[in-house]
Parts: sequence; structure tokens; C-alpha cells
Amino acid sequence: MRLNSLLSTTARWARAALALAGTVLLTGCDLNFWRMDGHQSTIAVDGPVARSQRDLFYVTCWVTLVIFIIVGSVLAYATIKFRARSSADEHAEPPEQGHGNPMIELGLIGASVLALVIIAIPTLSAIWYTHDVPEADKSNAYDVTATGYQWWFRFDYPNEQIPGSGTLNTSNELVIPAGRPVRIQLRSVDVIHSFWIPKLAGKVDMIPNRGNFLWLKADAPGYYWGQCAEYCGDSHAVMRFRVIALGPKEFNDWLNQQMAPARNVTVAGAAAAKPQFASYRKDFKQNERGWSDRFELNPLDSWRAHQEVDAKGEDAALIQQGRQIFNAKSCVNCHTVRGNDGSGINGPNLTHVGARTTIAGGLLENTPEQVARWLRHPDQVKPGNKMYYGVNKMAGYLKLGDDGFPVRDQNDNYVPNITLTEDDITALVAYISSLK
Amino acid sequence: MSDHAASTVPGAHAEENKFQIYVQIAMLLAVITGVEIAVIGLPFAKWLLVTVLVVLSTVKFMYVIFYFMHLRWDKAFCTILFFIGLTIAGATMYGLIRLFDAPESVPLSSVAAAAADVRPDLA
Amino acid sequence: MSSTVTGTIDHHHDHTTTTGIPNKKLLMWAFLASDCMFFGSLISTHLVYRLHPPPGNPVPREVFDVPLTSFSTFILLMSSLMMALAVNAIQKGNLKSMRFSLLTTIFFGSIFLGCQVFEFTNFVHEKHMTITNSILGTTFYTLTGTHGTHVAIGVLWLIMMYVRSFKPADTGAHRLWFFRNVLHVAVMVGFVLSAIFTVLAVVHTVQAGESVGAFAGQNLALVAAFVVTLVAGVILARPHGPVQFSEVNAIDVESMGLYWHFVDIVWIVIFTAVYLLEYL
Amino acid sequence: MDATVKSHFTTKEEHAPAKPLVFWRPTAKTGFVSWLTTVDHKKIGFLYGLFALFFLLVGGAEALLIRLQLMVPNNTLLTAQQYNTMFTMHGTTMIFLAVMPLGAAFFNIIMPLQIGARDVAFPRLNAFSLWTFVAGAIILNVGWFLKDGAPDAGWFGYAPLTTKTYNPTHATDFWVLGLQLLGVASIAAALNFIVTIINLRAPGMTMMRLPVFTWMTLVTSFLIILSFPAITIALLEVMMDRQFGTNFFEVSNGGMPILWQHLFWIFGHPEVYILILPAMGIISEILPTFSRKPLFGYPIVVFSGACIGFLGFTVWSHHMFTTGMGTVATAAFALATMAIAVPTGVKIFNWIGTLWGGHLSMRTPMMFALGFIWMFMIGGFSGVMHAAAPADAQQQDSYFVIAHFHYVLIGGSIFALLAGIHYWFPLIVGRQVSDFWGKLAFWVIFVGFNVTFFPMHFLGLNGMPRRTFTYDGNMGWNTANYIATIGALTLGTGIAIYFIVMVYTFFKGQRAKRDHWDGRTLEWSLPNPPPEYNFAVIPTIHARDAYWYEKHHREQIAQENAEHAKEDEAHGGLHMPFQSIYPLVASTGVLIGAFGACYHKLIVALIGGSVMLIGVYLWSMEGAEGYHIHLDADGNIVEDPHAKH
Ligand code: HEA
Ligand code: HEA
Ligand code: HEC
Ligand code: CUA
Ligand SMILES: [Cu+2]
Repeated sequence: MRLNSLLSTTARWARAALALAGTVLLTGCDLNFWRMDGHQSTIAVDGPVARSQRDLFYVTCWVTLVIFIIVGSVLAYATIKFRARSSADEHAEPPEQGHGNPMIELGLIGASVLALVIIAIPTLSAIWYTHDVPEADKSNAYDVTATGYQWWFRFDYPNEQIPGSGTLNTSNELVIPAGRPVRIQLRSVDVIHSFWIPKLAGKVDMIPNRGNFLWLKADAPGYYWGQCAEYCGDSHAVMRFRVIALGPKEFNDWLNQQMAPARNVTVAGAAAAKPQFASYRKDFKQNERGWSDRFELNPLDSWRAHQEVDAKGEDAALIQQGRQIFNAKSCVNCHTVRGNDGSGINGPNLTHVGARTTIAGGLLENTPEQVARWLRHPDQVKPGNKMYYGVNKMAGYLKLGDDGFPVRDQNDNYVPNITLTEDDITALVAYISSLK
Repeated sequence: MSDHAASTVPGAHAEENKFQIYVQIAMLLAVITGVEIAVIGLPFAKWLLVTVLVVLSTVKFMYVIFYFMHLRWDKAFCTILFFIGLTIAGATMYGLIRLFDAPESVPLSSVAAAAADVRPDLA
Repeated sequence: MSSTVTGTIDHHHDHTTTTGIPNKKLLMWAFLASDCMFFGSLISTHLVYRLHPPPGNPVPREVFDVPLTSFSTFILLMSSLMMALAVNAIQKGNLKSMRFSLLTTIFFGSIFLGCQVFEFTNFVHEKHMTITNSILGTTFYTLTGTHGTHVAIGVLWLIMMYVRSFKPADTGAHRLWFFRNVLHVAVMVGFVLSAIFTVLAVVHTVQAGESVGAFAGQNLALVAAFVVTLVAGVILARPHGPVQFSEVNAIDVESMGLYWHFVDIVWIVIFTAVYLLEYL
Repeated sequence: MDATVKSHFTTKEEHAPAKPLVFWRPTAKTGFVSWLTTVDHKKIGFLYGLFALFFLLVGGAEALLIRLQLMVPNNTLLTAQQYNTMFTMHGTTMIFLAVMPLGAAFFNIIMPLQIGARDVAFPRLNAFSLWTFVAGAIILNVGWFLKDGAPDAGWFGYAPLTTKTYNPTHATDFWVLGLQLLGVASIAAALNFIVTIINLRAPGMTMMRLPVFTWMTLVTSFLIILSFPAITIALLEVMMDRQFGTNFFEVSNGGMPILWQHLFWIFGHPEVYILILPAMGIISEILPTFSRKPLFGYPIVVFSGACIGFLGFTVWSHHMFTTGMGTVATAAFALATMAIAVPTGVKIFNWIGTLWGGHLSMRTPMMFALGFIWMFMIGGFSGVMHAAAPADAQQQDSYFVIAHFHYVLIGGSIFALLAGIHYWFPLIVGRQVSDFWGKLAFWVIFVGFNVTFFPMHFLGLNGMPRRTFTYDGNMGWNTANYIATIGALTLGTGIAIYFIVMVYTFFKGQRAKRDHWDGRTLEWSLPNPPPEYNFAVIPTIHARDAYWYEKHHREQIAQENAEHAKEDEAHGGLHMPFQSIYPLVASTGVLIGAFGACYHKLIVALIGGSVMLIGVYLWSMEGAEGYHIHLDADGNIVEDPHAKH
């Protein structure tokens, strides 16, 4: 029979495949697609909110797995047992034409309901738990406001008011106190975004004209990966951010540093090697498979290293020149460097940008090369991005028409607004890196 | 070809003079409309007036569908069919409107939210 | 089942279908069930925005004009009555009476539309509420406008049905009947439109306190169109021998009636939910 | 057909009345014009099927591009914008242009045959649905060939991303108006099916004797007419915002983008049951046939289908668990969603009950049906995991959702539809598909499908967000993505094999005998392919599996049929409706009008509207006329000189 030969062929292939898979696993080749310990794992979690969500997931998983095994076994048994083994069998007298059995039906319905109750109870308790900070912990909570922009995040610290210039704010890297509940108000200025730090808590959307809210807590100091989780246009995929949780002392130091105005560099010094930190490597070309996040330091230490001012390596003249260009090239229209120049709010606050590990919405590593790359071709790094195409009728690298959209010339090419020479870029990079 | 072979004698409905019924119902509906307009001026509690208005317009609604649209004289299936739609639409409308009442769902721009009495967590 | 219809028509049961309910009636009811959801979504949109208005939204009771709306509600109700009578008439085979009732329904429907046009222009020009300048304007005009569109479609349908009742029994003997029919529809539509706008012009003249002469001078074309279509309508409606419209078509009129009544009940809901509740 | 319709049928005695040229009615039964003007439910269904399969390949090609882009981290095969277009069009195409019309194809072809009807209740309306569907498909896809590009706002097009501020090109207008037309087409078709099932059943075909597939057609049609209006309104609102500057979703004037989500999902959730219920209907036909046993617990299977349909309206916000609805609303929707597992489970249990004690003949349709049960269960279970709202906060918009819905959509809907094509192919086309190649295709599809989508569960739990054109190599997602892409290529190969075999069989396959699978329902009583008039004599139904009963009571049935044939002849033969050009004209008007609206050209829109109105007017004036045919004892048509003019 054709069928039988096919089956045995299949079986042969299946055995071969299994053997292959086994060998691959034993030799340690990275075929384990089921690994769930990445930077954005929802399984290897580091906070109570994410933990309660994961535990609930386990409950649903086990309950359905058990049902699957039971129902599956019956199904498999029936399929094998009652299979027609030959074509004669197929055309044998039809079996008894039975029509059903109410008792079995009711029993199974009851069993299903029971299974659902097992899932429903922890679901309800988790809904209430994840909704707001537990009463006992409320007094200890810290407040932050996160606002989504196409395609970056802005973070405000309503508890920290800077005399004369309002609420402390920063972008793309959220620093929170570890071990304390953090209440995050979620806002959006344009389209819908979603705020998601898988290891700390499930996501909540940032919806225009809606005051959403999320709470989370980091068990211990650490460095976490976040991601916008609602499709928000061209660069949704690279709308990322980082969360840094710090102990009480370190958090306070950081706040103090942030409250201070931007550095104004006037002294020169000698260079020192900086630790490399591979959040985004441009040599990370296609086809590089596998787990490859080999930090030279642990990520939190990498972040700490970024906080340190390395006055010796700086060229004050270059930095001053960068600052001038920053003003002249209208960067100030969109960016604020508090204490120095500008009060723009369409782009990230750059007051202490040099102290972040990443730029451009968690996409690029904050190194001079990457900053230069960003300034050279923001559109190529981050498709559609607003620094290039302009935002709220504020022109970026391109000239805008009255309708707020970039204009084109007769040849259908965009008309530039900001043009930077390589020298400009070098100076700007020096300036930006100096802002710690 | 039908299961429901002639239970109806030709002309079975002829004796009903619908003309009168229609005119009477139209008058009734006009009166109810008048009452509705009058009700909004009365100095009673708001919930009471809302209830009265809702009841009165439901009554109008029912009169139109059962008499003008002859559901009363038609096979029950037409009524069922329409009420499936009406019920699902009504329940969905109700659910949708109620969803926006939850404090979490009040829009930031709304007058109430601006007064910050609905979303204490924003204050 | 005989292919030529003989004897008395049973209006409510059709023995060629399984349930005895005529297909067209069933179709219409199913459609109306669907339309409940349609208007339900639209009305909820309006109500949700009404319950949570942004600051600076116009206050509805300062915009609305209850006497006018009550009047048009009443008119729509009367049109519903006439529609019911039209169905009643054709079920009894009374073609003349049906035509008369249809014409009155068309007439009332047009008045309703005229009121709405008046209301909209009034709100825009006097109350400065446009469809773009506030959320109230947006939802109000969209909701009542969609309802108005339903009414307009209904009027068109009524006109087509009315004209169809003139289709000659022996189309072979009247070679040009089809073109006459098309002309008839056009004339009726023209009449309704010119009637609506003539009435609006009259109201405008009265409000502005102008003279009859000024009115005629400014709206000559409108008045002329009104008169011409009126005359043409009367001429076209003269009897031309036996027609192809009888009790068998009652179901067509009835389905149309269901639609028309539904539009009326939607207005019942809108009248309460959109207008009256604002005054509490 | 009601009295009015009947009275316009020409009989031998009447002389053909003179008509203006506008009422020309095509009579050709073959050729291009006959397809454009057809009112025959089988031809219309066949066209639906062809369009749907074409779009399945288009959507599949888009899926393959998606997978190739994601094969490796930081890939540059597609730009961000191209990728976004790709998943938007993939989702929209698969759902609205592949699975839904494929369902409509089966409704059209099979349902009237199962209830013993000669056509649907409104044949011309049916043609209008078809052509309006085509118009919608054209509008939706036209962007590929224009400067504006194809839509790229995602298949649920969340406002305000779809407003003019954030999507200034016409691409989004194509999406809005394309979906609007598809909605009109679907509602019109569904109304038609409802009336047909309620009103055109053969004598004795009570509701509780309807084949389950027909029942599911009915429930699905109800879902369509009750859920589509919500998206119609939602689309109307974005359209107003885009074209007239209204404020529905304009935040600066108090608009609430969240409202779009509610309206969309009020439609969207019933929509997913619109995609699965026909599939469940097909499975409920195949399992009994190949187990040679009636469906286990028929009444409860029917009831649970209706129950799923109804509950489908109460759970829409489970797509919005992360929008911050508050505890009470979240809890209510979570519980309602879980409740759906009960009626769905009932179906699964009863299918197993049907297998139990049967003589299972393992032909290709049966393989797909069994595959369906397995895969759908997995998809359903991940659905229940989503229903646990706090857990869903981690899963929403991650690849876990992608895994969930591809298991229910491919492992569910597509498997069942492929099974159905295989199952009814001998009836519709009259040829028999090779079992070997069918099974081969099944296994390749089955393996490829699981290899593609099973790893996605892990990707999702490992934090990979969906709708991302690229990802970093250091997130731990590389292996699973690579495997998934390999799987997708395998899956594509399987589908290619499937269709190559089908095309081959269509032209060259072996002729199938009548009642190829020893069927149980009425459609198998027909010769293959079924004649235009379907039933020479409208059968009388005595039992649930009507044809099974017939096969076991041949004499009684033969006698009845002979009597009914005589009656028919006494009434002038079988009534057949004329073809008509006007549904096509009306749909063309709709197409033109929609184009005008896309480009904000009032004149064009008005012209389109007028063409549509004229089409509809002439359609009503030409009337549902038709002609008669007479059959001899063998069911051949006896030529009637008066039948044509
Ligand atoms: C064919 C389509 C289809 C079907 C049938 C389903 C069926 C179900 N779906 Fe799914 N769903 C989709 C298509 C479908 N879904 C799509 C397309 C999306 C994503 C849209 C988008 O975002 O783009 C989605 C998304 C989606 C979400 C939102 C996820 C998110 O975005 O966060 C949720 C949440 O609750 C959900 C739940 C369910 C449930 C509970 C079922 C249930 O009906 C399943 C019931 C079945 C079973 C449970 C298995 C059999 C039962 C038994 C053997 C009985 C015993 C079992 C128990 C007691 C548990 N689905
Ligand atoms: C019924 C619906 C359906 C079906 C059948 C499929 C089928 C497939 N889907 Fe799809 N999918 C959706 C509905 C569906 N999908 C929806 C609704 C979304 C969400 C969209 C959104 O987010 O907006 C989605 C999103 C989606 C994504 C996520 C994209 C993202 O979020 O970034 C992915 C990624 O892997 C994917 C993959 C696939 C694959 C590999 C198939 C395969 O099964 C396809 C197999 C078929 C073929 C491969 C065709 C075979 C054809 C040939 C071999 C011929 C090729 C022809 C030429 C080259 C001319 N789909
Ligand atoms: C039209 C407004 C606009 C102008 C003008 C503008 N930017 Fe930006 N800038 C942005 C936006 C928006 C972003 C965030 C982009 C993103 O991540 O999607 C940004 C991001 C940046 C970043 C990364 C910041 C971070 O925290 O990730 C730097 C550095 C930067 N801009 C420097 C400059 C310089 C230097 C200039 C002048 C040559 C400039 N910008 C001009 C809008 C602008
Ligand atoms: Cu912001 Cu996606
Ligand atoms: Cu859903």
C-alpha cells in the first residue's frame, strides 16, 4: 500500500531528525529555541508584579496542559483504535448510528467549568494585585510620569522640582529606586504607545487623552530592557528604552546629579579608555546567530561607568565650538540643555545625555561613533524619525511646508534645512558626550 | 411546498379595520411626544425624569414596531429576528457607555477630569 | 404554486417559503436588526462624548431649538402614519389611495429634511457650531446627518415606488414608458428639492423682514423650478390605462414601509437621547 | 421566491413583452459575459473561491517576505516602511480577502444544496455581494501600484495613527474605503444567507435537521450582520476625520482614540468567530462522513455554535486588557472570555464522540479534520492563557499572540477550509483528488505549520514584540526566528503542493463517481457537478442526515419524487431566474465612488454614486424575471423554444 510505505518513510525521516536534533543538543549547539532567559524575558523576572503575572501564566499553562494531555490521549486512542485498516474495512457495514449521550456531555461541561474556575480565581486576585500598589506599601511609593513620543520616551520626576525650571525630566533611560514600588503615570503626545519592561511588569498602553497608570517594583538594583509594545508607526520596532534600578544612596546621588544644570566644560584633560557596552553593535550584521550579548562589564556597571566624568579626555575648545553649533543649527528648537541653551520640548532633554548608556530611544550605544552616526543620518538609523522629518511644524533636518510636512523641490527631492559638515559633527559629538 | 399549509383563510384579516387603529396610534404617539416635551420642564429629581423619558420613548418605540410595522400581526419569527439585533445592540451600547464611566477611562481632557475629582491619582 | 397570481392575496404569509414569511419581509427585518447595531454605535459615540465633554464644548441647550425639533418629530410621526396607510391601501388593492398616501409620506419626509437643513444652517451661522470646531458639532452633525441621509434615501425610495406604480401593464403598447418613468422620477426629485429650498427661502425672507417682491426677485429660479416640477408632476401622474402594480406589490411597499418606520423609531431614540435629555 | 417574483415568470402562453434595450438580459450559459452576469449560486461561489485562493497566495507571499526579513537579526531585506505595509496587508488580506470569502464560497455553493434549494433567496443581490467584494479588494490593494503605497497602519488600524496627521498619504484612505466596501458586501451576502436558510428549506427540512455546516452558516451570517455595523461606523468616523476635519479622534478637541479600539473590537472579536465557525461547520460534516456515523450530540453541537456566536459579542475588550480599563471591567471581560472555552470544548468533545466507535477512513479530508482538532486545541488553550488578563499584560502584542491566532487561524480555519475543498471537490468539479498527493501536502503543511508557529510561543514569552521590522541579535530570539522562517518556507511548499495538485486535478483528474465519499447530507444526492437547477425535484426530508436516509429508503423517496415532478410540470416546469447585468453595474458604481472618496474628489464620488443608483433602479425595474425549463425522466433539459428570447 502506498499509504503504508509513506508512513514508514515518514517514520524513518522522523527518527533521523530526532537523532540529528539530539546530537546537536549534546554538542551544545544553540538550537534551544525554547530558552526564555533573554533581556526581555517574561519568565526570568525581577519584580513582584511580573512575578505574579508569570505565576498566573504557569497556572493557565498547567491547567491547559493537563486538559490537553487528557483530551489528546482520548483523541489519539480513538483515532488509532477505530481506524479502518484496509479499504475493505472502509466499506464494511456502517457502525451503529449512535446519536450522543447527555450524561457524558454534562459531565464534560462540568469538568470544563471546574478547570476554568481554577484559572479564574488566581486571575481575579492578580487583576487586583497588579492594578495598584498594595496599601501597606503605598507610603513608600515613588512617582514618575512616562510620556510616549514617536519614537522615544520622556520621563518626568514630579517629586523633584528644580527651582526656576520646573519638573526634573530625562529621556529614554528611566532611573528608579530599587526595592520601592514605583507608580508610573503613562501619557502620550501623539499616537498610542505601550510601556513594557518585561522583567519588571506587564505592559500598559500610553493612549492620547487617557490617564493610564502602572506600578512596578525592582527586587534589586539592575539594568532592564524596555520596549514600546504598541505599533506606533515606522520606527515602532526601535522605540526602546532602558530602566536602571538603584539602591537608595546611589539613587539619591543620581537625582542630585540630574538636578544640577548641564556641565559647562572649560578645562582640558587626557583620554582614558572607556568600557565597551554592547547593547547595539553595528558589526552585529546579519547571520550572527545565538546568544551573543557578551558584556565586558555587567550592564549596571557599564551604566555606572557612563556617569563618571572623564575630564582628562576632553577638548574644551572643541566642546565650546560644539555648543555654538548646537545653537546655530537650531538644535535648541527641539532640545533643552538646561543651564546652557535651549528650551525645546519636541526632542529628548539633553542636559545629561552623556551619562546615558544609549541614545535615540535605546537604539544606539552612546559612544562618540554612534552619536556621530546618528547626527550624520538620523533617517537611516531610525526610519521616519522626527529629528529628520520635523515635528509639530518645527523643522528638523528637512524644510517644512505650511502644512507641517517636508517640502520637495522640482525633482521631487527633499529640501534640507539643517546641514552639518564632518567638522560640525565632530564638535557636536564632543559637546554631547561632555553633557554628563 | 410549505409545512404551514393554509391555516389562514383568504381574507382572514379583512375584518380588522387597520385604518382606525393606525390613526388612533398616531394620535397617541403625538400625545406622548407632547408629554415628553412637557416633562423636561418639570421640577422633579433628575433620575425620575430620565426614567420617565426613557419609558415614554420605549413605549413609542414599541407602538411603532408592533403596530405600524405589524409585528403584532406577523409571524413571531420577525419579532425574534429584530429583537436579537435590538438586544445585542442595546446591551453593547450600554456596556460601551458604562465602560467610559470607570474612573480609569475618563478622558484627560474632560471637564470632570480637569477638575480632578474623578481621578484622584492624578492630583 | 401557480405562476400567475389569482384570488385573494394573503398579505402576511407566503406559501412559497418555508416559514410563510415573504423573503423580502424577512430580508428587511434582518437588515433592520443590523441597522440597530449601526445606529447603536453612532448614538453611543455621541453619548460617550456628551458624558465626557472637553472644556470649551458648546452647551447643547444653548444651541438646540426644541420647538423646531418637536415640530419635525411630529412631522416624521405623521409620515409614519401615512406610510402605514399606504401599505394598508395597497394590500386592499386601492391604488389611488396608496399613491395619495405615498405622496403625503414623501411630503412629510421632505419637510423633515427641510427642517434639518434649516437646523444645520442655523446652528452653523447663528450658533457658530460647525462640524469641525468642537466634538459636539462633530458627533451631533454626524449622527443627525446620518439619520437625515437615511430619510433622504427613504424619500428617494418612496419616489421610485410611487413612479413604479405607473408602469403600464402592457409595456409593449407604450414603447416609451421607460423614459417617461425616468423623467417622472427626475421631476419628483426636482420637486422635492425645490420645495425644500423654496420653503427655506421663505423662512429666510420672513426672518429678514423682506418684502414679497424681494423674495421673488432673489429666488426666481427656485420658484420657477418649483412651479414647473409641480405642473410636470401632475401631468405625468395622469392615468394611462392599466398598470402593472397591484396587491402582489404590497410586499414591496411593505418592506419599504418597514424601512421608513425604522427611520422614524431611530428618530424617537435620537429625539430623547440627543435633545430632550440635555434639558434635565 | 415570493409571489411577486413568481408572477413575472414568463410562461409558454405569454408572449414576450417588448422591452427597451436597457432591460437586455444575457442568456449565454458559458463564456466571459455569463460569468460577469451570473446569478447562479454555484458560479458565484466558485468565483468567490477563486478570488479567495488568489489572495491566499498573495497574503502568503507577504507572510514569506515577513519571515525572510525576520530570519536573522538586523536584517535589511525590507525597509521599516515596507515591512509595516507587509504585515498590515498580510493580516488584512488573509482575514478579509482570503478566509472570509473562502467561507462565503462554501456558503454559496454548499448551503443551498444542503437545504434542498434551487438558489439563494436573492440571486441578484448575491451577485452584487460578489462584485462589491471584488471592488473592495481592488481598493484595498490598489496602493501597491500607486505612489501612495499600500496601507501600513496595521490590520486593526488604531486611531490616531490612521488620522491625517500621522498618515497623510492616501494609503490609509484605501484601507478605510476598502474595508467599508468589504463590509457592505459581507452584510448583503449574510442577509441573503439568513433569508435563504430560514425560508428556502425543502419540505421536511426543519431547523433541527439542518446539516451543521448550514447551521454554522446561519450563525456566522448573524455575526456578520450584527458586528459589521460597528466597524462601518468606526470607519465612517475616521473617514470623516480624514476628509472633513472632524474631531472623533482629534485629541486637541477632546477626541478619544480609545473609542476606535472599542468600536473596532466590538466588530473584531465576533469577526474571529466569523472565521472559525464555518470551519467548525465543515469539520462537523467531514468527521461523520469519514467515521460513517452521525454527529455525536447534534443538538448540543448546534447549540454550542450559537452560544459561541452570542458570547462572541460579550468579550471584545479582551483585546484591550492593557488599555487600563480598571479592575472591574478587566475582570468581567476576562471571565466572559474564559466562558467561551466551555461551548468550544463541547464541540471538541462531540467530535471525539463522533470518532468513537466509528469506521474511520483516513482520507485526506479526514487527515485535515483531525489536524484541525489538534491544532485548534492548542490555539484555544493559548487563547485561554490570554484570557487571564494579568498574564496577558505580558503577552499582548508579543509573538505569543501571533502564535495563538495563527494556531486558530491556520490550524483552525485554513486547515478546515483546505479539508473542505478536498471534501467537496468531487462534487463541485466532478473530479477526484489523489489521496497520496493530498496526504503528502497535508503532512508538509502540518509539519511546516508547527515548525513555524510553535517556537513563536517562546519568542513571545521571551519578550519579542510583534510588528517589529528588526530586532537585536542579543535578545535570545535568533534561533527561534530562524527556525520559524524555515518552517514558513516548508509551509509554503506544502500549500504550493496542495494547489498544484488541485489545479492538475481540475483539468486532468480522474472523474469521480456520484456520492464519492458515501456522504450523509443532501448535496451528495446530486450528480457531479450539480446541474444549474440543482434538484430536478425538490426533495422531501425525513431525517437529519437526509441523504443517508434516502439511501436507505430508496423506494419511498423515488415515489415521492415522481409525484413532485408531476406537480412541477403542472406548474410550467422549473423556474430559472434570468442573468442580470445590473449587480455588476451597481458594484462598479460603488468602486468608482470609493475611488472618488479616496482622492477627495467629490465629482468622481458623485458620478460613482449615480452609477450605483442607476444600476439599482434598473435592477428593480427589470424585475426578477426568468424562464422555465422542463426535464425528461433522466433529468436532461428538454429544449423549450419559448424559454429564451
Ligand atoms: C479563528 C480565530 C480565533 C479564535 C477561534 C480565537 C479563540 C479564542 N481567543 Fe483569540 N484571537 C484571534 C483569533 C481567534 N481567537 C486573533 C486573530 C487575535 C489577535 C488579533 C490581533 O491582535 O491582531 C486573537 C487574540 C486574542 C486575545 C487578545 C490577546 C492580546 O492581544 O492580548 C485573547 C484574550 O483573551 C484571545 C482569547 C481567545 C479565546 C479565549 C478563545 C477561545 O474561543 C478558545 C476556546 C477553545 C479552547 C479553550 C480549546 C478547546 C476546549 C477544550 C478542550 C475544553 C476544555 C478547556 C478548558 C476548560 C480551558 N484571543
Ligand atoms: C487567516 C489569517 C492568516 C493566515 C492564513 C496567516 C498565514 C501566515 N502568517 Fe500571518 N497574520 C495574520 C493572519 C494570518 N496569517 C494576521 C491577522 C496578522 C497580524 C497583522 C497585523 O499585525 O496587523 C498576521 C501576522 C503575521 C506575522 C507577524 C508580523 C508582525 O507582527 O511583525 C507573521 C510573522 O511570522 C506571520 C506569518 C505568517 C505565515 C508564515 C503564514 C503562512 O501560513 C502563510 C502560508 C502560505 C503561503 C506561504 C502561501 C504559499 C504561496 C506560495 C508558495 C506561492 C508564493 C507566490 C508568489 C511568490 C507569487 N503573520
Ligand atoms: C525637529 C526637532 C529636532 C531638531 C531640530 C533636532 N533634534 Fe535631536 N532629536 C529630536 C527627536 C524627536 C529625537 C528623538 C528621536 C528618536 O529617538 O526617535 C532627537 C534625538 C536626539 C539625540 C538623542 C537623544 C537621546 O536621548 O536619545 C541627540 C543626541 C540629538 N537629537 C541631537 C541633536 C542635534 C545635535 C541637533 C542639531 C543638529 C538636533 N538634535 C536637532 C528632535 C530634533
Ligand atoms: Cu511607540 Cu510603538
Ligand atoms: Cu478576541
